[in-house]
Amino acid sequence: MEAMSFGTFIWTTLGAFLTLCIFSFLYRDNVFYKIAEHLVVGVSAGYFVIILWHNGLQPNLFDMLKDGNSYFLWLNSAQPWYVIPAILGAMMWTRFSKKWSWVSRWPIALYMGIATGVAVPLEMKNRVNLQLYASMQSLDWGNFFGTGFLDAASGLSGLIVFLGTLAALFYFFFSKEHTGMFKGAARFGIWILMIGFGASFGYTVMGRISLFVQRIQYIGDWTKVTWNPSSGGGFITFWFLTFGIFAVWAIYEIIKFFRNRGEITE
Amino acid sequence: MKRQIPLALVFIFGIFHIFQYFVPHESSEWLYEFFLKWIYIIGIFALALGIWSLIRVSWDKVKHRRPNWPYALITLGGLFAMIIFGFDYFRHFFTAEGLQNYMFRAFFDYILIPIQSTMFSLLAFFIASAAYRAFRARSLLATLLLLSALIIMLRFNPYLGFFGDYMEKTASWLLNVPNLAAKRAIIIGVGLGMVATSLKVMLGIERQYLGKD
Amino acid sequence: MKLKILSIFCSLLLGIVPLAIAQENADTASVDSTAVASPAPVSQLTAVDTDNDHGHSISLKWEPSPDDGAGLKSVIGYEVYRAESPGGPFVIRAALPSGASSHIDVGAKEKESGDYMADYTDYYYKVRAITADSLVYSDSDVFGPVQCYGQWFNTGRIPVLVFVIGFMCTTILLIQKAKSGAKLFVRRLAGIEAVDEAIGRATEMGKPILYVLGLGTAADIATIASYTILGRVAKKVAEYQTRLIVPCYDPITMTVAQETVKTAYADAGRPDDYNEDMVYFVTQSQFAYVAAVNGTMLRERPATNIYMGLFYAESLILAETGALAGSIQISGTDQIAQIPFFIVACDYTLIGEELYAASAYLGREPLLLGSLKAQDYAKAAFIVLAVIGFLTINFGIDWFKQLFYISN
Amino acid sequence: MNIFDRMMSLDRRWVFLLLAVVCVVTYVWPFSIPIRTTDEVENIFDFIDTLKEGDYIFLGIDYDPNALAELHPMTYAIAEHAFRKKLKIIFATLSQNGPGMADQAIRDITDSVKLDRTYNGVFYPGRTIVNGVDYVFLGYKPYFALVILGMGQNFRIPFPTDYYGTPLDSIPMMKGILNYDQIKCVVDITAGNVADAWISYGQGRYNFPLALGLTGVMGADYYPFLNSRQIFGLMGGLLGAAQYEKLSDNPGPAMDGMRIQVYAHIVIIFFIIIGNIGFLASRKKRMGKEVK
Repeated sequence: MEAMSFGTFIWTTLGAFLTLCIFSFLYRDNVFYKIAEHLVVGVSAGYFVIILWHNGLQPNLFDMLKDGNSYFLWLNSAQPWYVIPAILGAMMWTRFSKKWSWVSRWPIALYMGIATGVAVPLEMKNRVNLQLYASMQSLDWGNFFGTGFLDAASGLSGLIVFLGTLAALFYFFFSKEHTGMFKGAARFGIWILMIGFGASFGYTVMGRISLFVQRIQYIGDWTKVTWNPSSGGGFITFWFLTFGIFAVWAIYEIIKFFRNRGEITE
Repeated sequence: MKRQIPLALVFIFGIFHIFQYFVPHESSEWLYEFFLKWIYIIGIFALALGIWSLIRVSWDKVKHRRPNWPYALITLGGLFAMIIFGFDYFRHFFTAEGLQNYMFRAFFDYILIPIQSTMFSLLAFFIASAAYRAFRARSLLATLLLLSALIIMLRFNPYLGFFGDYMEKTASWLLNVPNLAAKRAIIIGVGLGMVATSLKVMLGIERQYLGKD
Repeated sequence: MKLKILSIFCSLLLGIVPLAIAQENADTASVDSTAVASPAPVSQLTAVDTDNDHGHSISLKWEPSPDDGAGLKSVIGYEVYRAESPGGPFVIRAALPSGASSHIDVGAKEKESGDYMADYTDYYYKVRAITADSLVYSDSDVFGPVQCYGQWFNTGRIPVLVFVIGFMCTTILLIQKAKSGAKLFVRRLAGIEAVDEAIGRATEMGKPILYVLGLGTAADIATIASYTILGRVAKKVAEYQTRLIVPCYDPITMTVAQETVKTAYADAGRPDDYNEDMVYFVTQSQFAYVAAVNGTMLRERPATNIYMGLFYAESLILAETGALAGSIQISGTDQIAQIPFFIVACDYTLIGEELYAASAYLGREPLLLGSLKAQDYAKAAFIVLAVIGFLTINFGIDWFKQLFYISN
Repeated sequence: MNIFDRMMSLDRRWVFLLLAVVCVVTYVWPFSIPIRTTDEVENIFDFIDTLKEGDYIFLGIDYDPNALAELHPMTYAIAEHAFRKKLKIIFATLSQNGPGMADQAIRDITDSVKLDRTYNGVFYPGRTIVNGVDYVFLGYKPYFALVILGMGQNFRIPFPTDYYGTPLDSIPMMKGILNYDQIKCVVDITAGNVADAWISYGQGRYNFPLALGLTGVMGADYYPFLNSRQIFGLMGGLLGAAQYEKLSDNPGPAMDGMRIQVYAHIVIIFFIIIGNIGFLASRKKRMGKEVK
């Protein structure tokens, strides 16, 4: 294992320590969790400011107005019209002052207009038109019951997809009471929806578990990389410091646990 | 003045951009690109608002010694530390050296990533405890949901032996037939909902975003 | 003659042609002294402006040379050439593999770029069938003049235009109808009836009702829909004089919720029963908010928990603690990822659009009602069109489905 | 208070402890499980496998650290596969915390491509990946829908310069690359509704082949787009990543994670079954008592 530079060791140990701080919330809300949570709120906001500046304003606004100078309010630059969105953007900041907050409505209106205008045809096409076109599928009537076990390409499956879509759509239909023949359609619709939600449920459970699995791998890699008794005293003290803090806290909680005769205090 | 012009603006730009989609001609495209460039800039200023409100709330908490105020100090500390590192200790404002700053990347790799991914991994535990104490087959529909979920969860389980293949086939059939029908209906519903909301905003029916006079 | 063979041999030796091909040519050159026969040229070359685009592009079609894949089998590809005049200098525009029979020649629209292709100017095209030997080829006859220009209407997107305009008119029409007071029918929803039942149950047991508006801000549609339902619940609670607890995540949402509850109490004729701390701000961090609300649930043991609005991963923790505290739980959200957790953990769930329908049903506000009915009519139209399309395509009639084809 | 009621009121932290122990034990215990591949993932692998040297693909790294566990293995597997086949990759990120993670991912991938490796029996010599020749990283822009639209007209509209500040026109690889027409396919790896924007605003308007790598939460919701051919491939959650790793014969964190996943799922399923048995038993008892 190549010698790990002390700097990287310190940073990886900090990462592992903060991971354990967040996990301590599972036991109960405590100081370590609060520190880590508030720290990440600040760091992520600061990170966002930098990314907005370097990747947002810098190339799209400052570079465009580079050749002008602030004396002429950059109007003498090659592309002076870029000043207008900058002004509109600055107008957005009046949202906080009670008196001037109506000024911020102009840029918001401009933005909402363009955003909704662009959205209408594209959402209609990609969510309604294309799905309608796709649901008009000609089925494979020859292979109606499909080959092998539960063949998704069989005619029957295609029929279930078509009728299922219409029934589920009908369930979200609010202008007709679900009585008589419509009761059957709505019932079949909600059944299809429930299977669909079940599939999402199964996938979500897998998704959440893999988040925790990755955290174990992260801590595991950290211990594998840093646990090297021969790498000198400095490393070992920090290694034990990380786990030591939580060990002391765990002992304190266990003593409290037995003193209250097995009742975990919330 | 305060209401009429913004509503007119929304309507004009909205209608223009709807029909711009149907006009491929070069001039309509040029106008369309022109406004795209504007929106980036306006949007970035708007996002800065969120940051400003975070600073204001945290500073207010510290100034008035509200409960948990030292934690608000940590938030502000983290924020300004990142800004200092991001501008490469205020040496480079208009060039992107700040992004390569050692401390800036270290804070991101070893503070932001571990905490954020661990924050969400807590959910694995909450799902485990909810699975035990709350996920009930209280009705026929909930039973159907749980059964379909179990099939998907057992899909890659290697210990099913003979049933393994059938479980995989059932799971992929379930995903490609009933699940597809359900999600197609939901996508259509969501699509119509989005278009309806956009139209309401454009026609000035929905004025929530303008805020109160 | 000797010089010719020598020159071919030298060029091969220099290895400008890849070694493999050189190997193959070396054999034929030494055996057959006459020049290799040139392939038959490409025929019926036509070029026309590409439709539905912003100009600067021309589509070409041609019959591949008979020697491509048959006959002499010597054609390995085609090269498209363009010039500004019939005899003018031809510039190569594209090299295509053998078997190709069409190509779209796209130029840049900016004047200053090298690849600029002007609209409304004459261009002449020819296609050259090339063989392995770069000296042996044959040109098709020149096709021209052809001009490219941008269309003002993209005919490939007509179905989208029809749907958008149709939906826009129905929405405006129905909102006018709703404004003029016409009674628009919305069916009863199981979730809403459960709310009334649950309030009755809470009053019998003398326990409070907990209403959670979710993590949305004041501008989110789900939160707006939740205000109407909160107003209805508050009105009923005022009549039955049961306690109401509304912990809020977002300060702006809290102010609007306070106003909603206050007006609801006034409508129920009990303005003095409303006290300020029914609707209170907790915190704006997801897990801290959930921990606080869980604490309230376990302390107050409310008879009914109502979760309506925008929920993310914390829906799971709220529903679990609520089930433990033994309360009836009614939920509603448009976050599709959270709906499964609410369905298995709560007694009643409003799924996706049912939340909007519930607020329109309770609120009876013409704008919401009109827009909801417009979406209903659109869904009805979708079902009818899908059925017709499905039947026609399965009985072999293809033209109906083609009506809905969108080219790009 | 029968056994089930007592089990119900058990403190949730014992449940946490059991899950943690099961996962740590399976992490330490070295065993492997077979991974079956499905055609949604095979479509993506086959498409990239059949691309020629020097073709361009667009890889969108549109996720935040909270989805890193499921999506980083996908990014690593696809980028490694593409670099080994000498394709050119355009990286971009449309999510807020994306740039830092994309930067880290690119650094790790370029290191791993330096080593000599054999995949599916084919020997690939290590090669050094050069920024600007083999890949370009465009960085981040807010408002992903408008960025996707902007790139459809010209990459230079939303991204005049790349993440490191060099203008696009002076990057050798970007010469002649105007918009999506010169890109063979777009693979978007995302956790949020950036996927919807890529379907509606990207593929919907500019018609390039689009494949998605999604987290488990969203994995099941995009099958209708597969059926209507708006996307040609779909990788769902860690299972999707593991399948791609198996197809590209490049076992990594996803395949390693799947075996822990198996036991964690067995625990969850066990809890659901026990919980429901307890629920049915107590309901039958309660039903018996209250004669309605």
